[in-house]
Amino acid sequence: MTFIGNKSDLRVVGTRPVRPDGVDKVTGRAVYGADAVLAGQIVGKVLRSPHAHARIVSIDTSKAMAIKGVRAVITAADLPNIPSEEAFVGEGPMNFRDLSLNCMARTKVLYEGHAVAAVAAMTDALADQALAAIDVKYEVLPHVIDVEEAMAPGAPILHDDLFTAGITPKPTTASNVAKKVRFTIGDVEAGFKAADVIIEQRYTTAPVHQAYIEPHACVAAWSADGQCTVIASSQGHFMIRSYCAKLLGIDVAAIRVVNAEIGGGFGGKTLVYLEPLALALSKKSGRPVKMVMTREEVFRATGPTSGAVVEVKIGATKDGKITAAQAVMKYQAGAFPGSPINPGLMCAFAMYDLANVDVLGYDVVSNRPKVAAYRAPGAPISSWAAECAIDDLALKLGMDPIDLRMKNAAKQGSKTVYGVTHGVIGYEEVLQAAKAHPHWSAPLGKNQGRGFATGFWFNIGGESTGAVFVNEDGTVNVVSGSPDIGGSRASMVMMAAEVLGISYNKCQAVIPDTSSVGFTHVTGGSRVTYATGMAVTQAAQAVVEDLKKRAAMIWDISPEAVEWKDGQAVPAGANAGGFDPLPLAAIALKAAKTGGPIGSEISVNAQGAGPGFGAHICDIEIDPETGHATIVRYTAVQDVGRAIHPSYVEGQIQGGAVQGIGWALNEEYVYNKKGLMDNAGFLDYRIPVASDLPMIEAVLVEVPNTRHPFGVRGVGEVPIVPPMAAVGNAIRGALDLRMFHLPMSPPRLRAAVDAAKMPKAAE
Amino acid sequence: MPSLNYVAPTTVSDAVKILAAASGPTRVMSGGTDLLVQLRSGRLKPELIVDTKKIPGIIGISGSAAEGFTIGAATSGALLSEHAGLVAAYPGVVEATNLIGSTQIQGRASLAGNLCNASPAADSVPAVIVVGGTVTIAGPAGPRTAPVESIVTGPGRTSLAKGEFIVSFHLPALKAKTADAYLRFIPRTEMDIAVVGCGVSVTLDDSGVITAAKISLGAVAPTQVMVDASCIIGTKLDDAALAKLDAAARAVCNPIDDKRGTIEFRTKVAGVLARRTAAIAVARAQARA
Amino acid sequence: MPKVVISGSSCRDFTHGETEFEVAATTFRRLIHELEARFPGLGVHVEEYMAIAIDGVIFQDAYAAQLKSGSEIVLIPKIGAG
Amino acid sequence: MSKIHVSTTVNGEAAEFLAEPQESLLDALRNTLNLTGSKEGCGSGDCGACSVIIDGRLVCSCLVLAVEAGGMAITTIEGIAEGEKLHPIQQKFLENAALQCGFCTPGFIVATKALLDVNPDPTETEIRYWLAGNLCRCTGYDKIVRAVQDAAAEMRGS
Repeated sequence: MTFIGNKSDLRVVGTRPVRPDGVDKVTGRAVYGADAVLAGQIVGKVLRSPHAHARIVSIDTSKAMAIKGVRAVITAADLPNIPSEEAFVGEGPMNFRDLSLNCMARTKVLYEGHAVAAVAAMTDALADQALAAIDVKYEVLPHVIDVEEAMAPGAPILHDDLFTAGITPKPTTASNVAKKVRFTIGDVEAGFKAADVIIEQRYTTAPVHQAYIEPHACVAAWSADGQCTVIASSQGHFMIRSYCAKLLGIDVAAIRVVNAEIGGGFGGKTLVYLEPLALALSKKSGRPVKMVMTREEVFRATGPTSGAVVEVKIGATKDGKITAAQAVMKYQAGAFPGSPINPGLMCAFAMYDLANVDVLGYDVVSNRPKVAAYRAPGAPISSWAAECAIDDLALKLGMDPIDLRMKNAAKQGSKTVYGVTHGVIGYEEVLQAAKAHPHWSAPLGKNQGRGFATGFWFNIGGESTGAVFVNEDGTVNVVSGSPDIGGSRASMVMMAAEVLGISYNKCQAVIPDTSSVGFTHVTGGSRVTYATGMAVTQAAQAVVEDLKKRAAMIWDISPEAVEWKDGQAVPAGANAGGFDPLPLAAIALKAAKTGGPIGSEISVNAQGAGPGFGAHICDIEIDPETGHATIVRYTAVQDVGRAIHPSYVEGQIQGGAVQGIGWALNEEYVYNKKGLMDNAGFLDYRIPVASDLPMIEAVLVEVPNTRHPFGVRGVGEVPIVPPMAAVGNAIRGALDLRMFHLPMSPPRLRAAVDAAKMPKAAE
Repeated sequence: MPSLNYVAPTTVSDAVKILAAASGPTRVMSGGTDLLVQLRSGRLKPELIVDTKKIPGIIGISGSAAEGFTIGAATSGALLSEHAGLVAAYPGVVEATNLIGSTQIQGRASLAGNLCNASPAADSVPAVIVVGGTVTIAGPAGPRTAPVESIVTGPGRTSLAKGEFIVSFHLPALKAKTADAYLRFIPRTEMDIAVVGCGVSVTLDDSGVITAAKISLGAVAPTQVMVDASCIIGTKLDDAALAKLDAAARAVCNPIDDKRGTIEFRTKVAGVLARRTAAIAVARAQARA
Repeated sequence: MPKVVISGSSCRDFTHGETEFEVAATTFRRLIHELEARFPGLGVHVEEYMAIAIDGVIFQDAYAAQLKSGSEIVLIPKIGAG
Repeated sequence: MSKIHVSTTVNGEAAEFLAEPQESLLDALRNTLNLTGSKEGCGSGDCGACSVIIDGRLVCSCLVLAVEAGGMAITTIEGIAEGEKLHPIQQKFLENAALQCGFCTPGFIVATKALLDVNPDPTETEIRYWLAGNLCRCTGYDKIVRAVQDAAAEMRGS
């Protein structure tokens, strides 16, 4: 049963109702991680490394333990020593030993802010005293921050048991290069030979943080009988349960995780940092322990995404047919392996129908915090380079940048570098919509430029559980296991209401704890509306079938003779009998008599999520004397498959675009010579503020994904892929110069302007 | 660790007594927007905070363009921007003060706090210096007045003696054909610390020729620095004068490389801002009787 | 028989460069056994770390997938999430 | 030193509490008075999630000492709605989908209230600069600005 067909047949999907959790969130009642309380909770805090790289010689916690009111002090010695075990978890490859060592250092600290001990005390002040009283002796080691310096011979080695994977024969000397990986189709050398024009460039990016406004927070209790409760803000309460069980050696069933409301994640809350420590502190202290990070801790100790070096080479014939594309990418992984190098390689040219592509990548560790997923992990970095190069190719060919992309556009049947053949995709439709948009042909002012760039993301499906329960008064509870990070409660209810044929207001959304609903993977990968939505839709469909059976029973006719229309059972045609329609509420009232409670819980492992494509148009104005950049107009076009709640789809696109604008212009980790972060706060880690921006126009293109009952494609990640190149291309338009390093901050812009010998007024 | 004590005296003399008697590290609080951040970060571990806001008169603005203005030390930026007379007479001072942080910060941050925090990047300081602002200081030895530029002696350091604190600021009576302006450069449009700040005050004769000028730069040296304004005096700020001013501004820069800007960038932008700020001040002065 | 296509180096290391070959398999399990038998280690590697795309549709977990004769089966790294 | 007794007014109700000298008003609101609607995103006045109105002034409660609050009239997000009746600003934030994660929302709503109290008909630029001290990472601000414009229009009765 699918609902893709005619949009006008849909009553609820495509409308813009108020989200079910809205009132709590505008009145301050919503409970986020730091707001949660467990009776008798005390305060937990973490002692962090002041060094970028050091050997832990000794940790003396006796003075801290001696302070009255300090209830527990833990170090890695209090946690299980987890063996190296590779596994693929939702947000990427994961080694549980690394995850454990990232939560608490054992023999070495690998970055400033790396946890070395944790305390639990009666008050905040006592916890601070306890941290100050812990005596850690370090042997400071040489550190390395830059990705290419980390790859160079003689670089300080972070892990003496790390040997580069993907090289044969297997290396025998340890390296900071965790992995070498390559994807190839066709013959790039032949392709470049056939090219009339070749662009060859080198781009670099700085690490950027997800910068969710809510710092990580949790409260955890370990009971004497071994049962554990955790209330935490995260992108997946089942993720927290799995990781805590793994890192602490507890039965999964013994941990119940309650999902607090989450104050933003963007991929950064798909890992544990505090939760295992809070549980360990609770076990030792016998009290529930509350832990809340400071903003500074969030920057120094939680995952940014990779900084990188991307070298790109593209060849084309005079008429604009791209004959070959090649790239070498070096991605920082932070202190432990696991940068998003694979998707970086796979996405760079996925928008194009190319015969010859060769992409080579390196996953490189250095003395920075372990990277975490960040919105379309890996793709924005490689696409920034590729889409800038494509723009310069268009310039060199004298072609319109949209026409060049259209000429080489990926379409159904196009083969990607990673071997997959695209199915039904909307890239051409997105390009057409962008070209047709008035923004593309609007006039520009002085010192202004216009940039265009596109982006791709796979989107994923995965494991989700959804349930629909009909109450005796005909109202409905719509249950799912996906933490609501941006309005998913609304889309779940809308899909259920659409299937049941009842009003949105008759349904309530519920997201229960990990013991009360089936496993559901993290809210990430643009998967919730697709995969969890599929589970909820199927549950609602199962309920409809049951309702028809109940009606048949009431009417004493065969179920086949009953149809479900507009929220009520009706006889299927005249010979079924002349019964008055039975509304859902009437059937619900008779549930006990007709077989008991009416409800269905469905778990799926959704496959075949439809890939998404976006195209952004950016107008920028530059003050050539100061290098200050102002975004004057911005339009983001995206194929969303089918928008369930268009407002929240637009919101994803607008928010993603603005994160990309911040990445392009000002956001970066600034390190000093000691390898310490100099800008660990919102004052100097500069995310965009309201006055930096114009309205962001989101244009929704709908090419339904045939594998989803409503045609949904994921929308959350695509919009952060194009902005950096769109901004860079706009700057090239405004100043007639190409910026090769992110962020394109005022000092870099002014320096580039001077280097390009632009006239400097009045000088 | 030593615990913190908080007092909010209601007279100047009580405040002086408390400050003079204090044994451990002590902090005078007005708006508190810098102080609380330093407390929280642990960069500052005072044993005593003396909150001056309960002292009558320490918040408020009196006077006029004709007789000059007296501004209570703890008066917030928001109050300055709401005082029509002050805005009309000293737009540069008000602009500078209103650049200190967000709307929320504006509701608290004060001139005295911005000055005594002694940051090289303090926005209000160059603006007040160029209009000849002075401060009245209370202390064990009785009140004294001092020019604003004499207060900051280095990053985080002031010339205030033990027991002393600033009670009020004074902006002189406004001279004819005189006007001020302040510009700063930040990477975003709001919420940043000045990468470079520039205050300018100029006086013109009836023909529009500059007869007097003061130019001060922030964030380009350990303290605010004065630019040699002689290059624009006697001119109508023509292109040649602007070019000389640009060079003069760059000449006094002694900045550092940090997360907010490079030496090269700060120096170049100092020249740019000096030109732009001077042009605004001259235009304002021309518009005045 | 379905055709297996390899583009990434992580699998090519097992196949010694071979990038396309046919396998007699109608289910994912059989595919894993076939790969393991032909290129020791590849089956396990695919089961643990790889997704497969069947005629363009990506399956992160493909036990339930049907492999039709003539299907194109592409071995790709599993895709993470933001 | 021992705690200091503070007696103040929060959302129109008399409130008394004891506070450590170094304790911020935000900590007192959240931990002592259990008003957790005001959020801590940074603790340094850079994010605005802790915005409250004190004696008619918008401030960051993380930059106010709890012991300063004596005799002040404080409005927090919990005091914006009238009982069960949402304030037009809250209603427009909902209708415009001006929140995603919702963590910054209380601060934005309190800041918007303070804006519209002094400027009933702000331009888009005035709105954006007034709200520059309130960080939102989810929305890109677009729908927030529209919600403020709608609320202003509704409150003007136009």
